[in-house]
Amino acid sequence: MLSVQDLTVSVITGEQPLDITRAVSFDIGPGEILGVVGESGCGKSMTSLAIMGLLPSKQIAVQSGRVLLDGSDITHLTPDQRVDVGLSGVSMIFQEPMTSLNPVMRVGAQIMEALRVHDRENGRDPFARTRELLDLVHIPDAALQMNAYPHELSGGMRQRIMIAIALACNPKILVADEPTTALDVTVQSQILNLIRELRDELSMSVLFITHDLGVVAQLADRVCVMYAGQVVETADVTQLFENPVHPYTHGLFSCLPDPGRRAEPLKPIPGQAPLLIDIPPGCAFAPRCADVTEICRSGTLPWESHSSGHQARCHHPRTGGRGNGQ
Amino acid sequence: MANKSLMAVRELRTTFHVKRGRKTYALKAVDNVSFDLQKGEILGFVGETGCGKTTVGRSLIGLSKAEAGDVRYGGVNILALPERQLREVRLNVRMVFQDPYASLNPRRSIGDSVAEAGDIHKLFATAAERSRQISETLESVGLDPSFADRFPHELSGGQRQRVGIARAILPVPDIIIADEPVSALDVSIQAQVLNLLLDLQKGLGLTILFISHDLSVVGQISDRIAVMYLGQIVEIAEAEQLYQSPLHPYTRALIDAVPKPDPKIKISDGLAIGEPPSRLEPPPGCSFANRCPLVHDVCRQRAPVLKDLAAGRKAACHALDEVTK
Amino acid sequence: MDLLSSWLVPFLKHRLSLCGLVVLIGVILAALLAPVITPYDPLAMDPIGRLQTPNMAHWFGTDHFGRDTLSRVIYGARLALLIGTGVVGFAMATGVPIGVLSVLFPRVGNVLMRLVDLMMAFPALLLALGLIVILGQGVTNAILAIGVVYLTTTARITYSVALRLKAETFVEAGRSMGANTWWLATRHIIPNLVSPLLVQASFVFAFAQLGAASLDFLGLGAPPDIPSWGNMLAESRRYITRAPWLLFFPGAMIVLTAFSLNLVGDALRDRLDPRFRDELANKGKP
Amino acid sequence: MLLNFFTSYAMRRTGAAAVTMAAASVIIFAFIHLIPGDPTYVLLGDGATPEQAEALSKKMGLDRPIVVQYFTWAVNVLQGDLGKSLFFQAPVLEIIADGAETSLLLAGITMVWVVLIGIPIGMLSATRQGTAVDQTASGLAMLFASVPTFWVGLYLILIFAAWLGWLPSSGYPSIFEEDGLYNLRYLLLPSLALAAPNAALILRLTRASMLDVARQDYVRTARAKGIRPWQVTTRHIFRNALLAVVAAFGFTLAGLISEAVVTETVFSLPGIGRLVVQSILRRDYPVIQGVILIIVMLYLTINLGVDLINRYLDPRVELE
Repeated sequence: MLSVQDLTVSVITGEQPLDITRAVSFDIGPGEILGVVGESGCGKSMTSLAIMGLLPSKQIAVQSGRVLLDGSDITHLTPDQRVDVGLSGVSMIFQEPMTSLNPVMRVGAQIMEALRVHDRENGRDPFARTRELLDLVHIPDAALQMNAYPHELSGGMRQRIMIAIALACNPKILVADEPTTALDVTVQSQILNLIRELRDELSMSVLFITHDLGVVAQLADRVCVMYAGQVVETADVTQLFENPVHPYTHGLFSCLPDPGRRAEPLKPIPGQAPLLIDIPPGCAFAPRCADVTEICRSGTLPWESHSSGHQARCHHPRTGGRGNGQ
Repeated sequence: MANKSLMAVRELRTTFHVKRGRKTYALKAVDNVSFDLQKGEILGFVGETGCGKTTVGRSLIGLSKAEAGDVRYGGVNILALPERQLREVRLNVRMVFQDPYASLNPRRSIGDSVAEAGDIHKLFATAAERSRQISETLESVGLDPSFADRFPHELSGGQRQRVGIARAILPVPDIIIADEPVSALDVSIQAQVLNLLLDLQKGLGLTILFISHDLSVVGQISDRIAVMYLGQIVEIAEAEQLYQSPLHPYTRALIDAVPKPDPKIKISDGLAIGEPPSRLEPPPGCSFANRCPLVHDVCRQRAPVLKDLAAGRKAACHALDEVTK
Repeated sequence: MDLLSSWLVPFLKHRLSLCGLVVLIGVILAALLAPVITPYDPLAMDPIGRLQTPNMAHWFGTDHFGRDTLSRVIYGARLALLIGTGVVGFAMATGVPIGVLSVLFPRVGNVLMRLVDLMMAFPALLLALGLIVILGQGVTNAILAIGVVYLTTTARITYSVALRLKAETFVEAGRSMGANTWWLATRHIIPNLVSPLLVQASFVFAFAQLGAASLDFLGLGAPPDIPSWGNMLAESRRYITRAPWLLFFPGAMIVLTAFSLNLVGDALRDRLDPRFRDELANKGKP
Repeated sequence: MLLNFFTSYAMRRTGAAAVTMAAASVIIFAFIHLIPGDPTYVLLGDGATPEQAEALSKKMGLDRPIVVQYFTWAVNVLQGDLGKSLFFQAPVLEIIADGAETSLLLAGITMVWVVLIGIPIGMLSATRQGTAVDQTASGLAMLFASVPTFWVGLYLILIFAAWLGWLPSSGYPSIFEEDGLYNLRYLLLPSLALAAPNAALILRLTRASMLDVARQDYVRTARAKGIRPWQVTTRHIFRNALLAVVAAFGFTLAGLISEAVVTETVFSLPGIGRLVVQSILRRDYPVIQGVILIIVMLYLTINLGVDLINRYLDPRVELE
């Protein structure tokens, strides 16, 4: 469906381009939810914007690699160019539903704007279609809410509107960049369930980006773990949660507060993620890793399979499940 | 529970006056909140956006002006103290803020920021004494003493929050009010800071009021937890108890809504439907009634009061009998 | 943090603003060294050599009294700097305390800021003209009249920036540790006001030039015997068809100075905290 | 509901403007008393006879408390009696009315230039950020913001009137005179001179606020929808950016009034601006007082209008 191949996004600065992501690759199958998890600055958001063709400025560009949608290369096309060549089909929702909606435009009009681009051929009445979409995302009183301005709605409702806008673009793939991070936990669960429900009903794929392992566990079918611009581990969701092999993934799990096991102290990963300008050679995680040896500090890393569909970028993969945190 | 109460809060109410167009609304950010803070404990306050948890913390030391209530600390009601004496109290009850960047003055060195409380209250006899204490404090939060000469923009988020904590423990206070101290941090850094807080609490015998929207974090660190909803405490209990057998339907909804890092446990959203009601014109009765799966007629008419249940356990709900069954 | 180098960075990055800085330094030097570098006495008349076009002896030509335009332009820089410094000094010395006090003591502040708003109901030049009528003409009074105009904008900007600072978490943090108002003002608010006010000062300086030139031109500013750029323009006005160059040089000096100050102000503003940038963009110009 | 909010806002805002006007009138009233000398002679001129002084003194109630004097004056003003000009020996209001046509037309035409030049070039500059077009436009804008209007005016006169002889250099007969609307050519050069710094200001403002809006998340959302870049610019960026520009029109207006005083002098236009300068030189204090009063009133009214328009365009309800 969607295939990201060796995608490298860089900031072009004075002397040398700085790589925000380094050869990121993954595939999303039809109807699949792929979770991308990582901490701030790991490049997960830039990857999603690159997929959308929405990189924020001229200084940030795809250096190498490609994004394929159903086999067609869409890497260097902006969304409107994709419409022109008939390759649209990727929609996106963002972290801040408040700032992502135009404050001086009624929400109905913002949905219809997308319909006019993507739903012309169907000959459907955009008005009726907008109401349908609002029903689809469970907004009560759809007819009334169409005329609301964004500031008149709650955070959860705004994110539903954002989803409706995304759906108006007839997506094959929905890219969701931390869509529930700004929401309260009770509202978050509603939005997560809505996304899963829409995936089932509309059989679209979802690329879900988050920093929260809990959210990934709830929603994703498969997971990519990113660190310092690279995918360090990818696996089926149960596989990853039961049998993580990369020391960073292990570290993430041992950082999670768990009220059920209060007695055990957290085992944080020491140190902090490297800045873009001083990513070490070899394994970027080496300076924080407990298993580090000389081999990790230079050269290329192996991208090894551990079971079907489970790969990790590490010289010293840990086996034996989550408890084996050393 | 045999611990003695270090700070006793009774019927605290803090109201903000919000103007919308012509109308002025009285927003009860904190309404009739009572609890005891026991010496040496970590009391967690948890709730969603706008539930008043932050305002509780701020009202305790007068950063938000409480409208009514009694905060007994050191034998006096802090709320009634004149400004000058309140400032003395603030030396012993200190805050750690959510945004470690915004809470540090960009034009002051880390050392100056860490020593600020001491400087304000003129506690350093000599400059040498001052820099020695700065160094010691920085070390105790896991930072190199050389950080004293740096400026906030040179530090990472985790380091800044360590500075935020260092500033709250020089000189060592009785109580720390930590307002979402780890919300702005990445998971791996968050764990470091939580461990640091626990170490300091044990090492220095601190009492901490830990405010957070994140139930997992609060559950990990707190001895007791108070759950707030729209300005009121709906349940207060020991951490294990609260998790194993939540009494209030809201507590249950909150616990169930947290995504578990286990793909085998899926969350359902039948427990707290919809969103909170308007804070400016709250409905009569229980404020959770419109979202509650156990709602009765009485809930829409009369607000439940916080009832003492088992030892140290309180909840405010009309349907408690059903829950405990 | 090296304060000086951090202020120099925007200039080194942007060539145009560096030019602005160089021009300003040039104007300041010309003003200081005027008696040394001027080829003629700016007041010396030469009835025979009237209205000369620029030539080797008189680079900028001579005016209708035969006075050397170059010398007069150089001496004009003195008055320009005097007025600029005076206006900035007055506006800062009055506006900043008003703004800061209004933030620290909201009750007094409400009244003070209402008064400032009231002053702003008078368009700038009209306010200055009214004050000139009351005070009478003269250099000092011109400085006062223009200074009052920028007192209001400076107080407004100081107020809004200080108001934001007061709401900053670091001020709150100071308060939470028992700091009193004096501490918050001197350690937190005022040090953070320095950069935005420096930007404001460069804009005020630029607008003071233009304001003073307007007053001079209308014959309500510096006395006519003083060689100011505005006066030179006013006097040469009648000769515009016969000697258009007479108007060119003093006018160009006003433009050059104001332009350079604006460039410098812009460069300084670009390195400011974005939160304060908008403040200055909207309220810096009356 | 929105309309209710708006009406209530409009009422409060109008009330506030009225209060400001009342307070400003106190200052303007005090103006006469602040001028050194006996107010009677300030108003009548030094050549006044004791009888005239006596009569005026009685009319103004100079022997009564200052508060009473203010209200007497205010009531007169409200009835349209702004006093009498010393120089023309005619009611101040009539003299101001004579200059109104020139000044209002000048301001109006200038505003047209400002909008026509400032906003489109500002937009262009923002959409071509960093290009040669943008740098030229921004550079010129800053240059023109630093140019004294009278200097521009003088050179415009030199080039278009003296050398080329295309346009008149000074004066302005009314459009109600012979030639009718053709007389507007007299206002062409003055309005261009006056527009230069103000258009520069609006250009810079439009550019800055377009760039600011272009960074907003909702613009990214709009792009993600796949609508055309020019539609993103017109529908999303421009509309929001315009709110900030409209809000700044009040400031522009204040600058425009100030510079009009100078421009009218340069082009010898029979407007209110030149009237105020001449009255100062003639020490015709009643006229100065009257002009200041009228201009402040006009300024506050227009500012109020701009505020209300802006508020009407922006559906977000202000949360105080």
